[in-house]
Amino acid sequence: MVELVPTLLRQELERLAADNQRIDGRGQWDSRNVSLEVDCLYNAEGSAKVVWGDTIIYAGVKFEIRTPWPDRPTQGSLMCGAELRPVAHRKYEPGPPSPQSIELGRVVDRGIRESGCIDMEKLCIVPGEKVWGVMIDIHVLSDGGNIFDAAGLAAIAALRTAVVPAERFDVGEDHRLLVNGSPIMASFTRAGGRFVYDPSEEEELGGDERIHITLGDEGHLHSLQKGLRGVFTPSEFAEILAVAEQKCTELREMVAEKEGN
Amino acid sequence: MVELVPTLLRQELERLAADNQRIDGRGQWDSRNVSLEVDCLYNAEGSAKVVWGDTIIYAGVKFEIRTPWPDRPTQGSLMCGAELRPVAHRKYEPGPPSPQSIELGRVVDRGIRESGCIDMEKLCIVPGEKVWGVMIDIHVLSDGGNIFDAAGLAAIAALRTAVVPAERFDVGEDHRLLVNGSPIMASFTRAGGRFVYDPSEEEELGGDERIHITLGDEGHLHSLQKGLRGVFTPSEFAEILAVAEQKCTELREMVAEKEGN
Amino acid sequence: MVELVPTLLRQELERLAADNQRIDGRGQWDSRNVSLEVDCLYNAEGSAKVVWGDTIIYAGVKFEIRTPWPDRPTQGSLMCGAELRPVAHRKYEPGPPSPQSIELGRVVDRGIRESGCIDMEKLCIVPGEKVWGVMIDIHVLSDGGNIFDAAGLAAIAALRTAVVPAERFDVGEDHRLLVNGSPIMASFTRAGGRFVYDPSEEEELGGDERIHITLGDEGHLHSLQKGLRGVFTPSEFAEILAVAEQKCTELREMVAEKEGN
Amino acid sequence: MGGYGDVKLLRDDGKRLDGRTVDEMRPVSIEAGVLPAADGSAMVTHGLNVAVAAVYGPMEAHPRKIQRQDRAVIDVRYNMAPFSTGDRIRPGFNRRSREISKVTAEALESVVLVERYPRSKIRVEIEILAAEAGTRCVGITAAAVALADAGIPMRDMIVGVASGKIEDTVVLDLDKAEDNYGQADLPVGILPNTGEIAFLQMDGDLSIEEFNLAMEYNFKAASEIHVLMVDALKRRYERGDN
Amino acid sequence: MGGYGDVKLLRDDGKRLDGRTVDEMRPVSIEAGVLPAADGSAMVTHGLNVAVAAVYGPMEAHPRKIQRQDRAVIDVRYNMAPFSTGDRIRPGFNRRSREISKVTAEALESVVLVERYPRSKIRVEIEILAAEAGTRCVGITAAAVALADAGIPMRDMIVGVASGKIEDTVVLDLDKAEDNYGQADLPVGILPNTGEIAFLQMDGDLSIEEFNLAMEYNFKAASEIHVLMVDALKRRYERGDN
Amino acid sequence: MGGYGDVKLLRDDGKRLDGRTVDEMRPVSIEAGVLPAADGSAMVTHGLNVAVAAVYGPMEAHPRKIQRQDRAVIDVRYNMAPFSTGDRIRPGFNRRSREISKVTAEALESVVLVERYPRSKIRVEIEILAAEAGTRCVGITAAAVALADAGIPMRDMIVGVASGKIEDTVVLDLDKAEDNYGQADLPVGILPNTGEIAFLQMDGDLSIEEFNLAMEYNFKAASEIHVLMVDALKRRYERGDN
Repeated sequence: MVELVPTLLRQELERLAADNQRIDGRGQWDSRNVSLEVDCLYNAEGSAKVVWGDTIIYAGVKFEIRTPWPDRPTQGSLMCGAELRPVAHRKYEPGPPSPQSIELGRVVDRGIRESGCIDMEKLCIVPGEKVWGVMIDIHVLSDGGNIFDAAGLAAIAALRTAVVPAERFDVGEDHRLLVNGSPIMASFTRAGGRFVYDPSEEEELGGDERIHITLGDEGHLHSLQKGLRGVFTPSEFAEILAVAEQKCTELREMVAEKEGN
Repeated sequence: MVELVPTLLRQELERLAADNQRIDGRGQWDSRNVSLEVDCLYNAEGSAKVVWGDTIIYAGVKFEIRTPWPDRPTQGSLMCGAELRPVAHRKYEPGPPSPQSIELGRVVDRGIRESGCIDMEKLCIVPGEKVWGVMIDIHVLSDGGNIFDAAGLAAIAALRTAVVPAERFDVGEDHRLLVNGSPIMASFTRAGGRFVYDPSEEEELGGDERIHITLGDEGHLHSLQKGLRGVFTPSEFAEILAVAEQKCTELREMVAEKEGN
Repeated sequence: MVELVPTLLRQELERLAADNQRIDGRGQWDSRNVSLEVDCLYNAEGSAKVVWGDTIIYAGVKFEIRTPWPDRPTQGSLMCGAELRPVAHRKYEPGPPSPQSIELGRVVDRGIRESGCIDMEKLCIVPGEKVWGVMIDIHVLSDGGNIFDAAGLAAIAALRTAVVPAERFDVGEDHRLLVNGSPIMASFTRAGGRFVYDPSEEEELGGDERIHITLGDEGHLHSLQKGLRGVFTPSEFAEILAVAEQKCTELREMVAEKEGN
Repeated sequence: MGGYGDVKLLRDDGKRLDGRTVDEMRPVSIEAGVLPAADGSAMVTHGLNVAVAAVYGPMEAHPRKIQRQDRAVIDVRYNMAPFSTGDRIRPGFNRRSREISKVTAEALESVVLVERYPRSKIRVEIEILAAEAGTRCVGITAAAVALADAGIPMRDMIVGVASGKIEDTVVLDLDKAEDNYGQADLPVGILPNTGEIAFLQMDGDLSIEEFNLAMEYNFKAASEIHVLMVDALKRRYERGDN
Repeated sequence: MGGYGDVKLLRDDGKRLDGRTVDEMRPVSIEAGVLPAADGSAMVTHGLNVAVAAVYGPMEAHPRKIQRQDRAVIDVRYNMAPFSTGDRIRPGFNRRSREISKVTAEALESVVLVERYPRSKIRVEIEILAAEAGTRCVGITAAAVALADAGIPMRDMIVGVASGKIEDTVVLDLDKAEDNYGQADLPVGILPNTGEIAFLQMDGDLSIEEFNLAMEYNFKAASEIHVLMVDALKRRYERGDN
Repeated sequence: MGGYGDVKLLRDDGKRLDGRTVDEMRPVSIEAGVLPAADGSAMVTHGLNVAVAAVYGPMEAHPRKIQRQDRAVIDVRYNMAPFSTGDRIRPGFNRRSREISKVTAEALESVVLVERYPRSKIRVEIEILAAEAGTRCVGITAAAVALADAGIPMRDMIVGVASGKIEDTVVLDLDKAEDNYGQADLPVGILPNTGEIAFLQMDGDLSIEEFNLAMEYNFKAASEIHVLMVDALKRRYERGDN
């Protein structure tokens, strides 16, 4: 990718940071507007649309019936993938999955998987023969910054409102997918030398490393990821972790509201 | 593909069209010479070679035994593919199938499939267990223009002379493949502003859009495809459709002659 | 690959050849130092490390249980692959397997397979149901010239010291893989106009065609391969074949020593 | 076309299973300017189909070898989201989507004033989020609106519509069941002002009379959808930049 | 080599199953200039094998990094048509065809006067339409005739031939059954005038004496095929341009 | 993390199955300059893990579009050899190795003085020959030593270490069984002199207190491994060029 170093943007972000300001007027730990819509797509057994500032992401859940792995005969499976297709931004090119899209999918996947919110044993239909495979696909339509948090939010909301299509597969009655808890991601980018929450597109372009934190309902860490060039200190991490706890709680409530039960 | 716009060629085609002439002396709806040979390749269960002007195309039919799809336990399957390999012209490059070769294969496939000339039920060996898969491969050796019609002709001729190798697979005696009818394609390119039948390589290079029409024995439409840049009017289409009816009938007789029974 | 023709190197190799000398002081049929280590990697069921001059190559053997081919229900299978990954030299690029790496793997594979040293019938566990698949992977870590001979040596040494992991797969007790004989490869490159044994990196860079000869315990030919641009006469071949016989015998003894039984 | 004779698709009153008459479209709604990151965009809902199109450019065409000296190339990617169909689709192009991308690009090149932008490229991304038969046509309509939203000059709009045949009857705008069990499908791309055709495919079985009737339905539907396209763009201009 | 001991390949009269003697080739026929679109071409029928070769160039070598400052590169693609074998082959390169393409290119570079065309590329396309053992050799023969037909200067022709071993007997030119159940195969590319070797592969089991006899047969066969190659080119020149 | 509750990983004496205490590393040995063809290289054995790293460059970055005007790019390939694991791995990149390669490259770009080499590329090849849990960390350590061996200037070394949780107990440096049946894994890349962090991943379940203890163990281990890294480089310089 051609990426001219945005020197002027960097300088501007530093100037703003020195005044404790951000380029779009937000405070250091403020979020942009977030809206969440669920059950919005025909054919997906669970779906969610997140509009987060200028970022728009859909997530869709599909089910299949699989033969379980021989060493785990009573366990279903979960798969989460993401595509950063050229629709989402001028900078994305067609071709095989980029490292960026692989990282996005795997970080969201780990947050959900490691939180234990999907009990793989509950996905068993006939031990050793038939289990459910749950597949979440994240489709980024517009990248306006902080796609990780938006993708994580869309994924858990689509999962929590998904209906297992048992009737279509002749294995019982349709029922809500059982999801225990809502792992939520909070992401921080170093912009102007300090970390900010929910980076905008410009802060990502003129910033340095990112840290993605996924927290479960109890405030436990389930996934961490540091991306891009840059280093940080343990005390910086402690500070953003405290912010993440608050942000994740707020977003978890937003998901709960949409479930309508 | 580097494609210098052949401005001079375009002007020449326009000049000729104004005089109702073509670059190789043909009339607007005239075909080049076509020769058809069948049963010409060891190892193919059906084969045909078409020499159509400077275009040379082979088609070969192979059979395999497959498990039928669960929702169609008594149906076999048909697959038609085409390769525009670098052997066929200086302009073709190695690599994964180009959109051009995919289009060629799919348009020929649709013409055959949608005409219903292969009864999928007749390809059943043991319901739910074994059915025949019929695979037609189109191999373009020399692209001298109008490869679509030559490919379609080779494909149906190879199919109509194919022998199902039942003995080799231990499922009965070898027998002729049952083919009900001969769908035939007729293609038109806009050259010099008007449509001509059976475009030569130069007419394709200096021309605009193409229309591919596949007609069945009763004169019904089974496949249409418009390719390349350009628009046409309904009355232009009505005119070429009338020409197509006559051309397809002539070529259908050529196929019947080769079957020798 | 950008490959500036090393004109000066060519001239130097010709000058040296005229004096019957080599660039590193060896005689025409001399080998560089070769060391062989076996059973050196956790997780590989057989492994060998060859240091041959500046060339370093590992080979590892893995086993899997497969369903045999229907027409060979009592035969297991053997597969030998090689990767010339970018780790091994500045000149290797990432991407799908290059023709160079495919050739390396296939030439080593043919030498082993055609010598008959692995009896495929002995790899049968349950006829028609379960057979062993033996997979040898050659991993070139440093290409200092003559990777073919080093790869062939590592492969046969890894095979001859491999233990079939029957217990892990619940099909009996672990046991040494049965290997009848040690096919060994000897390679020659035309450098300075004449053939030399065991070409160094510089002799390969400034040389012409290569000939790879694999000989079995009885001195029979099991695999031949001529690579790169150049021609040779039957009498030249007779001369290097005589050298190959001696070199293969020496290396075969080195393998036998490492087996420790 | 599946063409199974044993599935009833027309009711005794001559209407279709969802109550439509033979020449009645599914409901269509169109919104322009829906994606902040794109230069132009549109979302079209047609029955239960949802298609989104984004336009980027004109921009420099690279690699060089795709450049045309005298005009812009239009680079179309038609893609079905993994969750857009009954069974999940594995991500990545397949033969069907490559063919649709090719002929859609050629149709759009027939209406965009590509001569205005020599050596450049216009990217058109069509994403099908939900599929209920007829997605290639819905994608063409969305692409046309997105091109207009991006301010790309065109000689006319292009409207994607389809007719087909079920139970030996020509009908407008096949839905999922009609597509699965019907006898023919005729998707076209119509220039609403000139009445010309820039996109044409067909499969199944149609006599020439049936073809003519199906085209008549298609022209009628194109006029109706064209009104909605113009309306969506008006609303977009009134809303202003995002 | 399969090397199954239980298949009889030699008759009691010492002849082979198809009646050939041990040092007898299958029938060969060669035609030059068979593909109108190519700069040079040839079709070789060898037993039931059918190989077609097309030559394009010399042309500019791109991408740049494949260029050689002092000579042309020869870009060979050996490909088996999907219908050329008993079981259909999936289109696309596989490891076997990549290896054959590599060593065939290197063999042809050994005879073509590549120094005459620095920085350029000569494309050689070898298509196997029907395979009955020995296709790599038939392809080399076809490529050599196609290069000559294209007017590419060569220091000598190159002829692809093979001998092998069946039932412990060295024989010339294995057919399908002999290849499947035989004990060794020795395909070579011979320069008929100089007697040099530009292509060499071998697999199976051969003592040095057997190897020498197999090579003797190969040289004999190369002379015979060379006559047919020259004859095909003569007929081509008499026929004139197509 | 597998997180199966029924596998016992701590003995009654509080030690781990292999006898280590909770904050004890597996044995580590490091050698620099092991690959003659590379500009810099290292082999690290960590428990039963074996990782080799090669460095090539700085060299011209091509294709052009990967160049950065103001600095070098670091191109990392983390690869597991087919025979490095229990079941053979098919050669070629997979999603896991692509992700690890990406974040490892970003971590190394954080310590290498990339500003010194604008428009250039430094290739770092990490090959895992034997895997026994924690390979990404072992690879980072090997890469850092190889970079130093290649004479590439760095603002600090970087050490790959990991802690985790088994049976609700935080432990340093999970081995294979602990990784398979444990509850959390926290691999980090630590700058031993500045105490900063350039690499961070984590999965499983950790309370914030557990996270802090795991990080404490990691910093302790990084100091120990750093001593071995410096020692390996000293021995390498004493040995001289190969």
